[in-house]
Amino acid sequence: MTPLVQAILDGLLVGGVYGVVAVGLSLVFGVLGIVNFAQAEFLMLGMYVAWFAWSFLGLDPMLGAVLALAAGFMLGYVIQRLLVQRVMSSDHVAQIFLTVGLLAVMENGALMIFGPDFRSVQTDAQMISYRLGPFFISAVYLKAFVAAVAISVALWALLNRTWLGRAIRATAQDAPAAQLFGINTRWIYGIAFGLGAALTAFGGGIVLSFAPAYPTIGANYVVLMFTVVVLGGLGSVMGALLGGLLVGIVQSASTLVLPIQLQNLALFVIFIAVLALRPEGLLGKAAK
Amino acid sequence: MSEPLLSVSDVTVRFGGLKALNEVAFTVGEGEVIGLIGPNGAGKTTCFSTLVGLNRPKSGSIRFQGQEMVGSKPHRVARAGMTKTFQNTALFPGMTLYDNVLTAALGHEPLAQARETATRCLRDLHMEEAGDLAVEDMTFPQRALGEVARALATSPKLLLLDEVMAALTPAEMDEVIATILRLRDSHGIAFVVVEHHMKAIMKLSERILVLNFGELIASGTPDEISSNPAVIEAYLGAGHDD
Amino acid sequence: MKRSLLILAVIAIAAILLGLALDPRSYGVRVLCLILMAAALGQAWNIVGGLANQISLGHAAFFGIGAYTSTVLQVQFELTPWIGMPIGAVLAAVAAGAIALPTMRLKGPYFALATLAFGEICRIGAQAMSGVTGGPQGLSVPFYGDSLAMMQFRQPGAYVPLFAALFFLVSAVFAVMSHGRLGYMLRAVRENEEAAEVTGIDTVRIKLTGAIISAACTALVGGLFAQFTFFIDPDTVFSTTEISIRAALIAIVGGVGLLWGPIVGALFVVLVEEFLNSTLSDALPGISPFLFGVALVVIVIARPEGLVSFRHLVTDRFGKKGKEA
Amino acid sequence: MTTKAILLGSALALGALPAMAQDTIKIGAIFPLSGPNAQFGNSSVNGMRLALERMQEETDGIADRVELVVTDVPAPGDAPAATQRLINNDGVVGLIGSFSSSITLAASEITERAQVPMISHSFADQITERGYEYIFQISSKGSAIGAAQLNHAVEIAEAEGVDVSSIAILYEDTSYGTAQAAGIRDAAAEAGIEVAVDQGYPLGISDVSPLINSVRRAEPDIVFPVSYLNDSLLIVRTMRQQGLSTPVVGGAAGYIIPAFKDGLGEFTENVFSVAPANYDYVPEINADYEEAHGTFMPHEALMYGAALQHMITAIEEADSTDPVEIRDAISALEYCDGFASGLPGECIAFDETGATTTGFPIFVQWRGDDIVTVYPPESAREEPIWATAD
Repeated sequence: MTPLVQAILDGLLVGGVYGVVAVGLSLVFGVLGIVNFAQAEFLMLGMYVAWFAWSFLGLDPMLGAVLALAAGFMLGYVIQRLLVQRVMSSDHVAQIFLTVGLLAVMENGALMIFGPDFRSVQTDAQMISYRLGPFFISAVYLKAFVAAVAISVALWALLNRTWLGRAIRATAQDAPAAQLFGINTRWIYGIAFGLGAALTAFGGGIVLSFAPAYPTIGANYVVLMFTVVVLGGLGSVMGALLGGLLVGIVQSASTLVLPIQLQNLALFVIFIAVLALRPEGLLGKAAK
Repeated sequence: MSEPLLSVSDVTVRFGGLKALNEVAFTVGEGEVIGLIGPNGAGKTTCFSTLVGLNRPKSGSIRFQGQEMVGSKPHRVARAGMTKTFQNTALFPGMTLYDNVLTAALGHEPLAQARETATRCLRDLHMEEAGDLAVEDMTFPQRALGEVARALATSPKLLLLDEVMAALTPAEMDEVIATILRLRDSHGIAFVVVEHHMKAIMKLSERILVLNFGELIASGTPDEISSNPAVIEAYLGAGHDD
Repeated sequence: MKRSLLILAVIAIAAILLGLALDPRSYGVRVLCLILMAAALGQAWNIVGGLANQISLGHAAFFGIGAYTSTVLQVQFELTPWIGMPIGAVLAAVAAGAIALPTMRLKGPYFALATLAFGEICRIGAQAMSGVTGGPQGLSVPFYGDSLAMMQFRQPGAYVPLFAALFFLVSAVFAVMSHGRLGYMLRAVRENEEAAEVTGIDTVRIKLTGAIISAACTALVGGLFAQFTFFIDPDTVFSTTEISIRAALIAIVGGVGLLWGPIVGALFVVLVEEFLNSTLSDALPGISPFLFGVALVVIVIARPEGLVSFRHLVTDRFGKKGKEA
Repeated sequence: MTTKAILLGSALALGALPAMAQDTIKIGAIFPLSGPNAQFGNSSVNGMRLALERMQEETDGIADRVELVVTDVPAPGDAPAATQRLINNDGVVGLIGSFSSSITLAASEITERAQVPMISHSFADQITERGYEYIFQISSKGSAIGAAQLNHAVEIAEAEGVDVSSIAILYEDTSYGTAQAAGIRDAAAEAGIEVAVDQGYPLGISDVSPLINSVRRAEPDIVFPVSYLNDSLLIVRTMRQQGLSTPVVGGAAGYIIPAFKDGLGEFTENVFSVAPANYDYVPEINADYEEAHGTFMPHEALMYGAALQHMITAIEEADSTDPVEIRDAISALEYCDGFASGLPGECIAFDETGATTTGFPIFVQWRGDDIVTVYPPESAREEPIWATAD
């Protein structure tokens, strides 16, 4: 019993991080209808921003994540207005391959600018864990989890309690109708893409607290991010967060019965099963 | 006396909590032309979709040529001889009209024969000229008739026409009516026709069915229907536009 | 259709002649092989991706199955790839059937993501089954020197006819399908599945057939790839980026759904890549994939329908010629 | 169709480029300079450039005519075309590379058929076990490194009076991790040591808690992780978090690069790792490297620098630019100068399969900002300290 509870605890904490990283992907899909293969590159970018903040300003990665949020937003907004906007009415294939091109540009752009070196931070929390009876709660993942929950609540408030949020949701549901109500949907697309990039970049800041930054780190997360958003329901914001928790728990708990090597195998089988049986995601529309 | 061509009994369709069709029952005989009318949202298109197998009814039975069709996939229903056109037209874009019709013929015969069928079907609707047009370049009336040609290519026994005359001029409408009757006579095809244009329906149909809020509220000859108080009530109550 | 097959044959023969004209050990001859291989791979993908518009991002699964089947049989039983490759094609077809059943109802991005996950499952599976596949360390094709019986040659020049033949085979399959019954039906399914069903097309069976043929062709390309590079490992032959996305990319850059699309796409992708690698590789790490990404972004924005544009060909070629052929 | 004609034409032109310039002698270097292994590829090339520079300064021989043609090969799939290009277009007389075993394996299939020699520092056993004549491996094989990782650790521990009866093996599941883990596993079986935990995990893992939980439950005497950087950091940190003081003996890669220190700070102190070579044999060369690149010289830089110098010397010995004669000279040469003096065994020489006859794995230990060779005794610069992480 203890190993199972411990596994669920571990999975829950890291799952919160997956959720934040993936929620941007889901937001972009929900509002723009685009599957962004370059989304994980904003995570990489966020990690670099947070690393520079740590290295030169001495900021904890959790604070650096806030800077990453801002940088991610700006870059995302610009990319949407300059590039993505041009394929908004194109076929899915054109959209997918625009983002694949962006992935190559961003990953290798980072290599050219930052070089291939691994950049990691050292924080006290990395070496600490709290004990709760027989259970360990890693401080660094706990902090990451709290930051993930905080940004999720902020996002939820933004989407549900502000005019901008309503405009974004209206655009997601029916762009032509939203336009009739005086919403500048092109601008909203830019904002939503920027917001998606910002959230993933913020997630990058969190990830930096336990993993080193390097130009191809995004590749480690891209498939995972897709799994998270599909489990939660592509396009569903709260679904992505819950999907993240679920992926974390599946990865962690599956190791009790399967070799760890196969933790992603278990995940992908569930992923296909969910797509086949419940394409709207495990959590469905209720979570939207 | 053998079974009618189509015999629908107690068909109920639900979308979520909403009843789209409620215990609908009617029959269609061989070579019969039947009108199906009702206010917007009465369930006419749902009725067609259910008959061809796109929706699965909650209960009831749909027997076509003596065979139960509930649970069959649409392509099986089509091969059995019942198909429909799409109200807002669903020709395959990115193909010419000819290829659309040809594709439908390919469902049941090899390429060489299918080519003949396709050419014949276009000729039947006087659309030989439009064969080379890409769907994107066709007018709405052309698309609606193209739908009929494509449906014809499946060699149906019963064809469900969903507002194919919506955008036609009166003269064109007369031509289509004549075509339908000719097809009935030459190929023995039965028709169920949904149309908002009352004159056309009256002219075409031997019998008319009236749907309102998913229920069949009347059925009879055109004369009977036009004097049926329940029908008038349904139309006036729903604020009819025609 | 006859005209298309004739042009394909001319291209294949021209490629073989070009191969004979070049130094058989040269880099140019290898690039020629890579172009033919890329075209065959893109064309195999085009069968489902183009005709049925199922944007698969998991074709590496079939490529890898093809590569591993013939190579494992060659390593373990000294079975020639002439037999091993068809066996690989059959296994890939079985795999395609298995994954098509749960995924074929999925649309657009959902289908893309499901197939992507399937490719990853196969990669992880090949890594874990180290008893058969050699695991992550990969598998070397046994060295036979020059042996037609074992489909192995010292010089890349000798592979040109094989790749040209494979290219012709897969392209001909595409051409025949595209102009034949199956092609019409696949296109109908692509454009409107409901309408296709209502006009009597068994959409499930059609999609399954398309997926199986596409997978089998992809597996053949994978098998020949293994014979050509002599070394395979799971990360290479089951690679999402290097195989799955690339296969789609080749077809899409050229013009998805079109016979000439993957050919133009392969020329473009391979030549740009090799040009960038050979001129800039030494300059600044990352510059060549960076510029490749830039080129992709520019193409998608400038010509979202591919280098060979789709629309005018529909009416100009398939429409009118379709009836006469 | 005109576009196609032009493109086809340029394909022709690629093949028809002039073979090679007269005076320079070109040596090809294929390394992952982009992609996930970019850091290792770049430092390898840095080492080779330094080795070439020093040789050009110190000797009046053929080194002055040598030009290094570097090409980026991020994945094995890119290796055949790049190798062929270097051989046929650039006219290289030999190749050096590549960091990752799978790239080396793919490239050496081409060099073998083209009969051009290649020297590698990749670990995989297969590299020199295919019966090939043109591939040379300057480091010990993965299985031997794995065995040394276990045996040396046990020897050091037992010399301190610590009994080792059970161990844990944690390895990333790509080629490098699996091969070396197999070496540890076999050596443990031979020594009669129980392998209490034997877990592969996906490279790029983001939480190693499940691994460490199983270690905690099994209570092994030593943990042997074979990992790159990200996973190395996670393993060491998570063990600290859970208060596990089991000694960790790293498996090279992530444990012996400067970034390991950047990620863990003081917690690297006294961490052991097996290593194919270490810079403390050649402090003077290391000083040059440090001046140029800001960190100590990682082992791959040292090894590949040595490989290049061996090849240049062999070209001089062969007095020929014919790759076949160069191959024979590489095979016959025992090279003990320059960078080679920094390798364990202090020389480079090969047996008939192309495997090293001089090299052997060593043990290093972190001391402050440096890693120091501590085992075997004849190679050690300092005494090993068997200290558990408190």
